[in-house]
Amino acid sequence: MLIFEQSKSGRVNTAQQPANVNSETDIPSEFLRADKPVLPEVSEMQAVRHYTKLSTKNFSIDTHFYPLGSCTMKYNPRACNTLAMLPGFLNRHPDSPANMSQGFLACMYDLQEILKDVTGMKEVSLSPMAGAQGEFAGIAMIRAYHDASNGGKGDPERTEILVPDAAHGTNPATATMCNFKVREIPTNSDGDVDIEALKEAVGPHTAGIMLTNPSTLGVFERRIKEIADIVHKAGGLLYYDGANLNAILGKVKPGDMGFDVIHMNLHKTFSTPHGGGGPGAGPVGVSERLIPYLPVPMVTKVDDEYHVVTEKNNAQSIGRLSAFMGNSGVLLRAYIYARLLGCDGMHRVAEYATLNANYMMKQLEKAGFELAFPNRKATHEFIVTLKKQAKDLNVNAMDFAKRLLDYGFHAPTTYFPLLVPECFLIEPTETEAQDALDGFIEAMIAIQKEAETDAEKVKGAPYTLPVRRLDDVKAAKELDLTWTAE
Amino acid sequence: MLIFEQSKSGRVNTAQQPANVNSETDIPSEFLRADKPVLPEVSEMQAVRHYTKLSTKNFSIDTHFYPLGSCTMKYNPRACNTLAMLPGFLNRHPDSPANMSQGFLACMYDLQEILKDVTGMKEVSLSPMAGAQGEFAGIAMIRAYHDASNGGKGDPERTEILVPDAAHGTNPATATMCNFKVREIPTNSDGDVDIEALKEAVGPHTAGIMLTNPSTLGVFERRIKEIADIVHKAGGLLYYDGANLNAILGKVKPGDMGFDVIHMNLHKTFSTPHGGGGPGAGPVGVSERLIPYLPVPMVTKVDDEYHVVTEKNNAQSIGRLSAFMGNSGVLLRAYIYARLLGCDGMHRVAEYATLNANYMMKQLEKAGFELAFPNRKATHEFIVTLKKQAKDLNVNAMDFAKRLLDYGFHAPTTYFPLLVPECFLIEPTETEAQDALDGFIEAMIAIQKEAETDAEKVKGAPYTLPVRRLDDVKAAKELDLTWTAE
Amino acid sequence: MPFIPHTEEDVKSMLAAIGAESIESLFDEIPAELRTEGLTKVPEGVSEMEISRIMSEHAERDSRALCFAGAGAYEHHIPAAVWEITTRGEFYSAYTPYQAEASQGTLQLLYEYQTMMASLTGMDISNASLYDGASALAEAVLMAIRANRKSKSKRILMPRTVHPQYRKVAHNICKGQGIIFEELDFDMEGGHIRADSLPKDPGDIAALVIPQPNYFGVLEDIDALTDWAHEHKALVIAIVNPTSLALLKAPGSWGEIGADITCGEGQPLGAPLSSGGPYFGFMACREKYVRQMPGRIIGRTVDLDGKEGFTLTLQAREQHIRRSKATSNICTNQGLLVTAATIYMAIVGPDGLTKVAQASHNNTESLVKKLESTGKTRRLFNRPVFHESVMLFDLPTDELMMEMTARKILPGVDISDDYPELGNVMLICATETKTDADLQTYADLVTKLSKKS
Amino acid sequence: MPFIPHTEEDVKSMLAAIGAESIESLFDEIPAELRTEGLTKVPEGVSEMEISRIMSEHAERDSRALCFAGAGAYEHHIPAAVWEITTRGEFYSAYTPYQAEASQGTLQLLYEYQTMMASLTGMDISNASLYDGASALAEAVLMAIRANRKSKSKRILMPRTVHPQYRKVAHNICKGQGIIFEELDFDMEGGHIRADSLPKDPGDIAALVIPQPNYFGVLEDIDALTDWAHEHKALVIAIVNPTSLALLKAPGSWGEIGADITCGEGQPLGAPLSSGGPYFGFMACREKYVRQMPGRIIGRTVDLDGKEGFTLTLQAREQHIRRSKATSNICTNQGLLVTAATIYMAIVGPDGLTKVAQASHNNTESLVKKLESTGKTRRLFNRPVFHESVMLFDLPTDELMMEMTARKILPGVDISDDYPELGNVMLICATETKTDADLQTYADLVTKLSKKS
Ligand SMILES: Cc1ncc(COP(=O)(O)O)c(C=O)c1O
Ligand SMILES: Cc1ncc(COP(=O)(O)O)c(C=O)c1O
Repeated sequence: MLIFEQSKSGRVNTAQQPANVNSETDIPSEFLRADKPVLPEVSEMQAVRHYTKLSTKNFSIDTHFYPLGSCTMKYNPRACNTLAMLPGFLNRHPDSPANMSQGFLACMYDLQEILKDVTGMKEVSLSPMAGAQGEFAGIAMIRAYHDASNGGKGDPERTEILVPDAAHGTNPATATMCNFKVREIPTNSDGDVDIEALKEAVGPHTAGIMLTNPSTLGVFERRIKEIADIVHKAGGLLYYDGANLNAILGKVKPGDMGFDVIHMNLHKTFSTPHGGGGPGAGPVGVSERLIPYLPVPMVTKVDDEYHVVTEKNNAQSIGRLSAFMGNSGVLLRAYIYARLLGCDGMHRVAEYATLNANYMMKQLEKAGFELAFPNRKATHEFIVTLKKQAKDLNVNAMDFAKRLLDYGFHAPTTYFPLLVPECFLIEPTETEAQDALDGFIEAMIAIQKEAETDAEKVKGAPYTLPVRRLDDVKAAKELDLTWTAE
Repeated sequence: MLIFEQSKSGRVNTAQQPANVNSETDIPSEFLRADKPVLPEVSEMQAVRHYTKLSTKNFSIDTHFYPLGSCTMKYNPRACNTLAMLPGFLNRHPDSPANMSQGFLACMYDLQEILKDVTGMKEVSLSPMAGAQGEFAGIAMIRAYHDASNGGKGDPERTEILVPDAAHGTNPATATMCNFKVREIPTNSDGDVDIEALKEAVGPHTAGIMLTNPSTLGVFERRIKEIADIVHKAGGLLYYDGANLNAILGKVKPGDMGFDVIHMNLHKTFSTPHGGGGPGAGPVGVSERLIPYLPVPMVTKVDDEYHVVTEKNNAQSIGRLSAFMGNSGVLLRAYIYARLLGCDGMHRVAEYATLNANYMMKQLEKAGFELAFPNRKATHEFIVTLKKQAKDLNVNAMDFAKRLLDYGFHAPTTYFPLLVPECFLIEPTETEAQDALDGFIEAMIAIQKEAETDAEKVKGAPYTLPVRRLDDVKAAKELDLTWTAE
Repeated sequence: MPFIPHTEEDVKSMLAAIGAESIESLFDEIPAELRTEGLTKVPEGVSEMEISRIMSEHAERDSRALCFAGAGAYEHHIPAAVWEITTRGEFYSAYTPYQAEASQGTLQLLYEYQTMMASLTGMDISNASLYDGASALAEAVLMAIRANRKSKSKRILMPRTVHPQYRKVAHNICKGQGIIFEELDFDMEGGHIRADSLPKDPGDIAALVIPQPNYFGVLEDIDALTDWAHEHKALVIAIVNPTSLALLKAPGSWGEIGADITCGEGQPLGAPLSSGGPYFGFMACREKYVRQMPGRIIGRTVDLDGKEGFTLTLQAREQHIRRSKATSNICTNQGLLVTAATIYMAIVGPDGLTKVAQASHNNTESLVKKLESTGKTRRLFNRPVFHESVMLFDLPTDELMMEMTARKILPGVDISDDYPELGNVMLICATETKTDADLQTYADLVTKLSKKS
Repeated sequence: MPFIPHTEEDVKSMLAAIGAESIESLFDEIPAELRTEGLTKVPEGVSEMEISRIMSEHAERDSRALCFAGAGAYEHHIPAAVWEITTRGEFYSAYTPYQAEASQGTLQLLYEYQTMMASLTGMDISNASLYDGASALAEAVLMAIRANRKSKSKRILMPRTVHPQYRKVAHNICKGQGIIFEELDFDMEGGHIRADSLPKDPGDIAALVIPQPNYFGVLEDIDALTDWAHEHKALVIAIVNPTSLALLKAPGSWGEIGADITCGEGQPLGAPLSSGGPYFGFMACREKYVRQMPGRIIGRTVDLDGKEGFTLTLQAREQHIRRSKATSNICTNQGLLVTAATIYMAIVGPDGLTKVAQASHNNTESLVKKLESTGKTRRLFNRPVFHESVMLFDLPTDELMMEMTARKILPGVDISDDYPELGNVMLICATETKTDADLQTYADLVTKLSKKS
């Protein structure tokens, strides 16, 4: 039942209204609203009950194993939330002058330093509000760099961004937002970038390349140095999509691989919550040559005092991308997480994420599932392809995914990357215990058996959730995007 | 699955351990433990997941209508929790001197004043930790009063406490703990105390009487003044069990009815949470003559400064009943609740609780259910008896109760009070909307139909909960009270 | 090992299953020369106990000031229930609801949110959030360009009464695509855009942005501006404060036919100030533009048994499907803040929100009067305001700021940098959280300070 | 109307259904002369916004001191997850699990708690909580009297090393039933009960209470005392600190056959200091005494389909069944605190709890040394301690208290009132929450203060 269906005109929560409000307004009537907006009129308890119950209709990390490839669904330590929500942090107005902000700014500064170390980049700006905005900042910096080349005359030929076909959709979409043309680079059968194709693609029109390494295929791009050389020689820059940073924390740094700019998804690698779709944070780090273009604001430290750097201080900056300092509260959570892990803990992230992924990969292979890249080690994630099941049994990846829900497991990422048919991109993360991995593997085996003996059962899944399989076609055709009273 | 079954030896949560602990202890080995205690060795995430999931197996006010008679399951405002858990309150050590405690003590003092007003008593002590401990304090004061009578020689004859047969079990149990004999007084067919029987029972052995008014039969004891006179004349005192205070807030005060001592269940009337079984708070209020005996500590105010009153200051006090000041955090919540309601809001509690109860009573009667006291108004609760259903259809109150769970309603109180056969004691409280009441009534009607057409279905309920009906007999016979590894 | 559940035994058995000798060997595909020595600037790990103390100390250092600053971030009372429910693990730690059947909680909530926002703005539909108000404006501009089939231009008219940071963000995000922002100057008396100052023949423009209230808190002539834009085939992008909409005319009702796209900052609906984020941008529009809308949209549908359910819909606009041709690159948005906003609106209700808006207006008016009666400052603009006002002070605003903050009062936002022509001006705001005594404290301090100087 | 959902229309329709004219008329069975004029001292209602400010100000007034006080209430780090889960509505706002099928969350948790406590104490079984440590001791005494079939006496031997407030509470609760407490004095050097000081022929006694650690932090000769009691047919009631049990011998292993009943204060397991409550009392015992145990007990059983489930059991001991013959009058207990304790123990685990115990011990020892090196105070007793120690100061303890608290340090608990024979003594405690710097701060201040005087 929708909250509106519990609403009753005239019901008010007195405790939640300012008292003694003179409601005879002096605002001229031409500016005023005539109708009452359709907000629910329910008691506080009704609202609490409604949204408490709604919450229990979700899967989440706090309730389920959630091996969603490329999304890094790992444990979000509760302390990060509790501490980021201390009244002192919540009550700080973003325009508070520095003398009222040293506590907050100190955290931001320290976080910048930590991210520099982790990525091997020279400078970091925290402000982008998610991965995609980090990408935007990165590509905008690449544009600014080329625009400033030739002694300021610019390089108008550089109109292309190269993107491997396995790339996340945000990569090409970002290139477009920055008015670049997107050229796709194919992947070879081992999951690596097709170097020959790359060589053919680069040239004076190449502004840069966007790479994820390890790629979203779950393998480490071994010839990364060669790729960097090819692109750099052609005058292009290298963009690192840091969505998979979890796989390499403390093992290899994007800066050392030759990247010029990187975004990080703190809501993945630094375990800030996904919140059912956000907020995230997508700080960017850059090599020496891109420092002048970093988005503002940033934080500097002068004589033990912290200051905010703005457009005023950095004339070449691509500017600000949010009204204030991005998703500050998310940054606080990431900072707390980083301090809890510390240097040692951070090394272990990649190690155990990789251990878990390789273990699952091997066990699934032993159980008869087909791997997309059987000759490769898994990074923190790996791909199973269910194309045989789709063909022979008419049970596809979506069917497996929905049936997994019945077994109490969130489905892996399905149908991404697009180039592997009927794929499951599986990322267990380091915070899952072996039991959970084994449970998932057993469920896969059980579903495989069901698919062989009773395919309809799998195709009809899920059965045990609040709803059965939903009609997406109807949703898109007969748009019903808001409720209206009958 | 039990948390122990997820445990694995050697698993530790480093983030939750003090760092660098020198574990070579200097405590002599004769004092030391040899074995490792059976505590779970699970990751923080496993614990979070386990207990988050367990929580969803409960009914609660935040998720369900919970018309549990005599328990006053009403909305527990979230602000009361949030504010009582401000770090300043949580971090205060109970032995902090008054100069570090003025904020906390101010709240306690104000709460005492509010409770005095609400009950019409002369003085209040907050310290009892639940209703039953409030009862203990009250009866102990009655004992102390008699002991101090006759110029200090005492009145050893007064060995009896009178208790109506409808009383809550804590009443007789408390009298026993204070070494009184319990004499039961019968109830007449209208739910009132049988005055003739009372007259016969009182005498020089009467120390006092414990009454709930409105009684747990859901009716107001109309001849309360007469009862008070009878008992007082016999030299006994009157104890008011305040469990039902919700019914009369601002309408009538126990002090005005002639009571000498009262306990309040703040976890009922003042909406502090029940917490799956506590904590509660059971402050006691007294008339003039019992003031010297109140339990300590209490709070006084002298020249705008707050002080704690202890045994030192009150030599005749029955003393302390807890190590510190009782359930302080519960008292804070009750204080916040009282301030939110304020004077007006408090009047409305009884009004709307009564309105809801009478509405449900009438609608159920119209639907054919039998009321225990059809000639009476309901107070904040009322009783339906299902004895006909039990006899004619072999479907008893327990069956109805379990089936209600399937319909998404917590069952009313069943089989209490003991004197009404197959009873449902129904208390909707003032915070439920008419929709919820109607939903419950419809469920009752539906179950009645089921009972008539398919009794086995009702007797087999519940079907939709985490478990079906549990075997209580086996639980008591084959005691399994702790888990042990196989 | 913080947050890693593996025992030594686990590691051994897992490596054996893999057939690997060591965890290290799992990394052997990484070229050796790239392998790092390790992290050098990340400090050693601390326990939760230690970080709790560190963060508490940081938080206390910046502790609560009496806040009269607004300028895009407003201190409102947030019912305790809002964040207690929002941070329940099931909302807090869920991913984007791609598996609809396992995400009905989030999806239904978002559908309810869309309904509330559509109604508040008077638009047909709403998306499920963008990053913040500033980037929402940028997205609205890009969307208007796509949506306005009648215009071929990339010209956007942008009043200077729009939040300066929003204008910068819009510029920074849109400039790659060659969007041209033409600024409209404001009237120095009213602090608003005069409809009669608009060009008679503006040429081909894609859209006009109309802020209500504007950055100065001032109410714009929305009807006249809207109609002017539509006459010239430009779309109208409304940028509004959602709290104000409980009181003020919804963009859907501006002028003859209403605004086309509405966007803004959602922070006033249940998000704490929190140093500027996370907040959320909202966007709503006419139904006919839905396929140009960026961001996620939830639709109601049915399941195999015909039962009502909710799912992400119109995904073909989004980057994960449409890739380089998507309406935006946005992926992760601000879901949790929308969760809070939805619960906030449900608890406060329509009457509550109206009271919050009215009380904020009244308090600001009352503060202005108290400040004016000190004789040391005056209201700069003569038009009606919502809950902010530009005050011109006798004394330099940086001095005022220094003295006031030393007394734990944030007196407003100094906007003289962004509008040097206005002089010693401060943008002040008093929401419903302020008592009469708070307002008096501010005024008294102004009297005291100006005496001193 | 705060928290009341009725609209005027609802009221009308409900009254019509009842057939009543007004809400007031529903109260007409209350004799008119008893009806009150209304409430006069309850202040007017305030909004949540207003009370939030009031309470925040109160809380800040008493704000965080560096706490070296223990004496029955200990500052330990509590993982954030503990209370975030404990205050989930489903735990927080549920009633006692009388409807077992609708309460499996609480019931399973309590069963797990019973298991943990039984193991920690080395006893066979545990109940599901009593009010607090002090009242748990009182209940243990009453239980021992019932349980000791070999003794007809109501005499209890009660060492003076038991917490003074606990002794008072035990007396206040038990005296109605004629229980006689005979005090045992302690050794002035060791601060403990000397086994060789116990009477050779004590007569018929029901039980001996043994605290470990005792109120002074000192470790008692538990084995000798236990065996002595059993030789004289007395039961042994152990009263222990649960944190210490990760390190110290469980009461079940004291002496030849172990203690009979164990009780204590559960606060150290996840309950914040919170001005002394809510905490929870725990109680565990030998299986043979289970029917004498007060409080709720949860058992594991099966449902109609044979599936495992949990339910309240042995209710025939309780007041709601047995009424005047119940083992206690307790009804509402401290469920929510037990919820927190269970989650606390699960997160901290056995090794974690051992480290907390050891770190607390080490810190206290280290503080004692630092304080002694000021030359202004010394450790009074020469026996090993757990995590508290009695310090004898040169200067008067009330002066020390005043000066220290003015500097936001709570230096300990002044126990000279309860033990006047000891002189200027303070009971101090430094748990794992204290850093070396904290300890030094305390010591430096002592040096400074004593110089001054
Ligand atoms: C590989 C990759 N790149 C980029 C992104 C975009 O990041 P965000 O969702 O934070 O905008 C994602 C997120 O899913 C991703 O997986
Ligand atoms: C009528 C009555 N009296 C006394 C009590 C005992 O109160 P408590 O459970 O707080 O000890 C109750 C509680 O259920 C009750 O309903």
